[in-house]
Amino acid sequence: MVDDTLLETRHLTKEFAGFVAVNDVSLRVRRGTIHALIGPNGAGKTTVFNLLTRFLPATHGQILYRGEDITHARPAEVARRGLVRSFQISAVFPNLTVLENVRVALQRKLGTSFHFWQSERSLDALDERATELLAQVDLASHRELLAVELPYGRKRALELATTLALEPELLLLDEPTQGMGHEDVGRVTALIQRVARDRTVLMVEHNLSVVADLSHVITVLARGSVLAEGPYADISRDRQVLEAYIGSAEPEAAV
Amino acid sequence: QGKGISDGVVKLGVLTDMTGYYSDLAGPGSVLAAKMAVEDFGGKVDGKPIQVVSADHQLKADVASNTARKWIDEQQVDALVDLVSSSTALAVMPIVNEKKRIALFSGPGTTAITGDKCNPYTVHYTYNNWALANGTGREVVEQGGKSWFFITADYAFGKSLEEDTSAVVKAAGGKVLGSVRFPSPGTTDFSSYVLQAQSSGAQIIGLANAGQDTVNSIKAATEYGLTKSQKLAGLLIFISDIHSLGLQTAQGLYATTAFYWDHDDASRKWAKRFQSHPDNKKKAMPTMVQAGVYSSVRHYLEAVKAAHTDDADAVMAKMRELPVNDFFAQNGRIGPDGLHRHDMYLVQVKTPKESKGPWDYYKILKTIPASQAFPSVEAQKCPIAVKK
Amino acid sequence: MQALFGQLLLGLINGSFYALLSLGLSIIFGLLNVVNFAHGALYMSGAMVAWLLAQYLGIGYWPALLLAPAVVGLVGVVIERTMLRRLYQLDNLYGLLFTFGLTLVIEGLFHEQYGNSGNPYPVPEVLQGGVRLPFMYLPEYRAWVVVVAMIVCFGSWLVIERTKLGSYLRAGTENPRLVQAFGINVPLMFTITYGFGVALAAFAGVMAAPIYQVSPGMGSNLIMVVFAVVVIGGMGSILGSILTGVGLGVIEGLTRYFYPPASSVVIFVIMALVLLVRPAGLFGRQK
Amino acid sequence: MASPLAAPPVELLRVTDLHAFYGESHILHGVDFSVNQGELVTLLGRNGSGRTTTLKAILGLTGRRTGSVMMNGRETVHLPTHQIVHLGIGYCPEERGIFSSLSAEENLMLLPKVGGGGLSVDELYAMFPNLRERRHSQGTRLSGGEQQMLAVARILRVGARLLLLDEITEGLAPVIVQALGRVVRQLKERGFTMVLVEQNFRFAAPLADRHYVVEHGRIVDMVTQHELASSMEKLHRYLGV
Amino acid sequence: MSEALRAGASVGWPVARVRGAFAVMFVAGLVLPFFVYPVFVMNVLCMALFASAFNLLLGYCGLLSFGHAAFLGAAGYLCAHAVKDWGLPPEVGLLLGVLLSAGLGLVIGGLAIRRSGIYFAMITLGLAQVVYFLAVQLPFTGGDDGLQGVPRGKLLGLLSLEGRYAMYYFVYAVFLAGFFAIYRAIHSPFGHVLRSIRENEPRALSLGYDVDRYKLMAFVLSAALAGLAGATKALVFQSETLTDVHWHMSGEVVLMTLLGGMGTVMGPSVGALIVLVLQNYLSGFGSWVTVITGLVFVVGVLAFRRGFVGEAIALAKKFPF
Ligand SMILES: Nc1ncnc2c1ncn2[C@@H]1O[C@H](COP(=O)(O)OP(=O)(O)OP(=O)(O)O)[C@@H](O)[C@H]1O
Ligand SMILES: Nc1ncnc2c1ncn2[C@@H]1O[C@H](COP(=O)(O)OP(=O)(O)OP(=O)(O)O)[C@@H](O)[C@H]1O
Ligand SMILES: [Mg+2]
Ligand SMILES: [Mg+2]
Repeated sequence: MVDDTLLETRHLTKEFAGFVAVNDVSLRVRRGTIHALIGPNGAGKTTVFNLLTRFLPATHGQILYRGEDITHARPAEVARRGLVRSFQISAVFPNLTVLENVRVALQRKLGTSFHFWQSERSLDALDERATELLAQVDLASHRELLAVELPYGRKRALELATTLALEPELLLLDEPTQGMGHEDVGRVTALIQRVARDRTVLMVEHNLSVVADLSHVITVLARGSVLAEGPYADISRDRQVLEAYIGSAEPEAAV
Repeated sequence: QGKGISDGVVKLGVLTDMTGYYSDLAGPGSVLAAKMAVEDFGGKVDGKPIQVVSADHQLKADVASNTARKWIDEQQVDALVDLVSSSTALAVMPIVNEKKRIALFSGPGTTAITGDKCNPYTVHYTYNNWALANGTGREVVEQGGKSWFFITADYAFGKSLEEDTSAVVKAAGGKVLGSVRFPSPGTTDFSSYVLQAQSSGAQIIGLANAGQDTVNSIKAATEYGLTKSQKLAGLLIFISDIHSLGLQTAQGLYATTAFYWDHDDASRKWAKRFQSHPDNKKKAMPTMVQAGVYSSVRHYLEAVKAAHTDDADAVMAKMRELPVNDFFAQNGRIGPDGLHRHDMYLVQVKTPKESKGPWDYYKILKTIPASQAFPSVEAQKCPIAVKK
Repeated sequence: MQALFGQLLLGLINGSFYALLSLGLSIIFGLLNVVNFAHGALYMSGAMVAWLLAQYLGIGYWPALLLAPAVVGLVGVVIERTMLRRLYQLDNLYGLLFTFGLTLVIEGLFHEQYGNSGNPYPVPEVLQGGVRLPFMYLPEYRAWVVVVAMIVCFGSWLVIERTKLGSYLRAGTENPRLVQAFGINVPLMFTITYGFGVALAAFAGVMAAPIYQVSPGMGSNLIMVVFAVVVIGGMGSILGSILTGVGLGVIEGLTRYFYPPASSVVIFVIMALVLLVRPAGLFGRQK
Repeated sequence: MASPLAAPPVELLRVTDLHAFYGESHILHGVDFSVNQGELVTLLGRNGSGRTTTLKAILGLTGRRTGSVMMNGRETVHLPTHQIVHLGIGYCPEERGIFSSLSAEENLMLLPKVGGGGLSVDELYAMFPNLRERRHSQGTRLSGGEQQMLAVARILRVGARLLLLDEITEGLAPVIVQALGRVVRQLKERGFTMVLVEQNFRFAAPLADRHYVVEHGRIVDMVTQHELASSMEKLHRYLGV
Repeated sequence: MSEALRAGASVGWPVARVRGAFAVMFVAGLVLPFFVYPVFVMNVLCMALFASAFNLLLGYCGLLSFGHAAFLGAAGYLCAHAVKDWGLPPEVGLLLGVLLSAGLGLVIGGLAIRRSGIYFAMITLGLAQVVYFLAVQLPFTGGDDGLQGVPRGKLLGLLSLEGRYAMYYFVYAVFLAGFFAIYRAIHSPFGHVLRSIRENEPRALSLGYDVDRYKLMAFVLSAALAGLAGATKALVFQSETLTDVHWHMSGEVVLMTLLGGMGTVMGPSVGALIVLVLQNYLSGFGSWVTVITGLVFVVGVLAFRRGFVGEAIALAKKFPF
């Protein structure tokens, strides 16, 4: 069968004013897997995300997506190719309603986004799909609320729904469960599992139990470079990883 | 319009700068002057009441033309008064021409008003750039100020003032070494231009600017010791400028003016009334513009009275026919080009010692007879005047 | 060539004056995030107050140099306490609009009272006369302006940058509630800052009184230029606006010499260019 | 309590019938709880239950608030925020509140002292090595976790006696979380009093003397350290696990 | 722009009522010239269009342009010049004006769009000052005197616009066209993208929207419509002067928009009305005009920040009727 690598980075490196945040990272994300990127704080995970989505230019190195070189593509273009991210700190459109938030994402596929002469009623067609997506994260009941008024955890859920609206082929999730209460964590974990069936996911997560439950492959970053890679079972026993990241304690099972 | 006073009232619209640079030399003072003229005239002409309205044109041509239109269309204003600053004056001229109303200009200076842009309904009453140029320019050259350099405000008024003066200077056998044009409004610091004037080595520095610009340039000139080696000739100086400069700074300055309150009994009498009038908050003496407004309104009303109508053509005819004789002008005449030709005065600013008190600012060096003070009708390139 | 030196020196003089003016604006701009459009009007007030002191109380230049800023500064404090402080948390658009309205009120009132043709204000005796340099005649008063401007500028810069005050203010503008939650009396701090910035404007006004026409309109021409200075220098960077002020003064001076008509626009061209190349201005820190 | 042998506990913070609003919306409906000298209590609850708001209300950071907040015997609801804090309170906000216009170190040094016995800068850098490494970089350029560390470190410096900590383990790597656990324990030994808002119950459980459960802007239950084992059931229900 | 935007985002009236309101205003516009001095009303219409165009940028993209006078004036000058000196018919004059400001918009916008907030404002200001400078220096603009005595000519060579009512209804038509163009743009798929960009730019980017392109598009639209207003104004007053290119005008449009309520459809027009009425009916009072106008802004900012319409909407939300 053909090489099933969806995303590949070669010697990816990012320096900030002499400080090397990401150092010669070569990743391979295989189609249909959930790939977790973990590592101590400041290891360079978010920066890697920023490089992949072209929010930051790489100092050197190469990014291949579906075998095509996207190292110099524009951010919006990367997104349109189906490589979509969520943010570490929740990113919603605060003064749009929950529904509108999702609709903005759906709207792009209509291809009418530059049509300033067309009526907005042409967008109502999207409401159904939008509500569906909201239902997936239990926000359907809040669809008329302004996004600002949601508590933190809910905002993250909304962001996830918006991201899914793009039906991305590769989903980049930066700490999807951060700041969520347990019930939300459970729900989001389940959700990710569900959407991952027909997608590939690359995620950063500090909540080990979530990582344990979800991920097929784990790459551990430390000080910008890859420390270890493999399935959870191995990683959680790797001595280096233990001291650099997991620490003495066992992985935390959800309370 | 038929004969008689249209719509039973004679309405005068004083359109002037109420808030800008010229609001002290015209502005509320011009309104007051117009009102005084009406009062003195008895408030009625041909048994019909006389009204005065006023507005601020903010020195903006468009505001001026809008207000003029509105007044004429909406309130049947019969005559527009003052219009300080050339651009606002030029802006209303097409309107009065189209709508057959009368414009009595006192504030503006550009010779175009009675020159190539002239029309049959406009009276240019108090002064024009040619008169200033001629008065100050020629006199100074004759006193030996042969080489000139100009500090010019870079807009219509300034440029035309510079051109006219250069012509006079050359005609009188002087020469112009150059000039520098500064953006106006928008220039506060003139030291750079003063320095250029200094290094030009000219004997006379002509200030082809007005109001705040004049004041600031004179301040800078004295400060940088220009006045030690060279002489300043203010081409458009109002008594209000002297007041704000103070004699210490202004002394020795030459100027040409159409009116000085301390000229004779008549002028003193009127000026004192003006100064002590309750509406004159700042208790300032009248400037030549304000005096001109009074006189022009007065003359207009006389003409209406004589013509028994406010019909523009008839009134203009009368205004041309009747001579002006009051504290402002002796035997002044309005020509076919609309220019009011009357005597002008060449004055010099007194030294602090010479001055006996507030507002005692000018020495009258000489009276320039009307015939010399203003350009002849022929010299003006006014089409309608030549036809006649 | 001779003349060129002269123009350079003049540029420097005006520049230092711009620096003094933009200093206050920059402090308010950068630290309170308020686009203080009223700065020009307050500068004018400084000059007018000085003139009033002389006119009605016979108080001369030297006392006025302290009194006028004190008076105007006090007015500033009142404005801040009663009105301005409600706008900190909003987009600085509102601050701009508010202070613009304030400008109209202040200028209008002075105009109503004292007219527009301005008033004389003599150069203090000790500073009359001047020195003859090889290429030009330098009035002592202008020299004095340069010296004082420089002292005041760098003085305030040291106070703000070298003490913790600077970081308090910067943090305070980002998130006042939180800074207050760390035990700092933010409101008081802001009041003082605004008062100080305003006093600086008035101070510049007194400095200007003897050389420019003292009239209600005297500030409105300057304000835009001073804005440009602050923006080019980098909002909030006090050193930035000081240096930029001087630099632009010189550039403007040269323009006046080579192509006067452009002297009123050159600064804005530079501003546009600088912002295109360096988004946060020459010395501004990027957010 | 901190130790069963200790003399009768001295009350440091008492909150009674505290109501708080954000503009129109009424968020806290009469919160009552108290914290003793040297004690560590947590506020547990679901998202949006009002724990953050409670902390904010104590400091007067919400909109209008009514009720009573006694800080060691002194009524504070009428005081302006900065004065309340000088009674010896340190606050670590949920959203971290790192200042982008200051460097990491400036952020760290920003806060004025509000009491004696704070940790020294060296101690803090020893505790959070990343911070020393990144100290000159702009505050908000730090990684999410680094910002979190900075937010905690900065209030340990000022020598506050009461620490209000909102979601301090948020987005931190397990190692750091454990380190933080040790720090909190140390602080307790040094006699600091702490109110901890935590999602990470596993982190909070072993540290806390008492747990308050917040629901819809009210305290609905309280569980002490030694009741913990017995009342897991109940807690899970509250937290919807 | 937090505060302001909330006002902007909350134009949540039922369509029917919005329609009703518009209908009433439409009729009002038809009969107004019989009660109020037409030239004044025309001026209001032009400025209302100008402000609405500006609001498209400020209210819906969160971009504060401080150089919009450049578009108003440039179009005005070209239109006036074309009609007066080239003898072109008015509609062509308008068209040329619009094209010019659209082009200018492309240039200025293209440069400025990469910055945001006060920096964006300052770049636009700077470039607009250059346009002003050109207006002063270029030979055909008549410098300080401006262009006077511009003929209104015959529309499409048929209908003479010299009569006061003919001109009025022409201007009214232009205004309606421009206004509804803006209204539609705001309530179009494009408008929705703009709002999301204004709300959270990086997020919009990550959703695959080329943020800068959308902003630039909005900028050009706004510039072109501002140009339409300017060209029309020139025909109305039969003159064009520096006033229209001066930064005061750029400031004035900000004031109008905020006074009326930024991010609301009607706000800018209402703001324009308020400001012009103030200027018009106070113009007898000398310096007091300045003071009063100033006070209006001060009070407006302190007490009615959402602007006239914004506050009205807020009220309507509170006490639905
Ligand atoms: N724009 C920047 N300028 C300078 N340094 C930066 C910048 N962005 C990130 N860094 C540094 O690069 C390192 C990696 O940052 P990054 O945000 O990728 O960490 P991370 O792995 O996401 O950590 P966390 O799990 O805490 O989010 C950090 O030390 C951070 O300080
Ligand atoms: N600025 C605000 N304006 C209006 N409502 C708010 C604001 N901040 C919070 N709320 C509302 O107050 C309620 C309590 O919020 P709070 O942040 O205290 O919850 P929490 O218990 O801290 O949960 P978490 O922090 O885990 O989301 C929530 O319903 C939230 O929607
Ligand atoms: Mg991260
Ligand atoms: Mg919280």
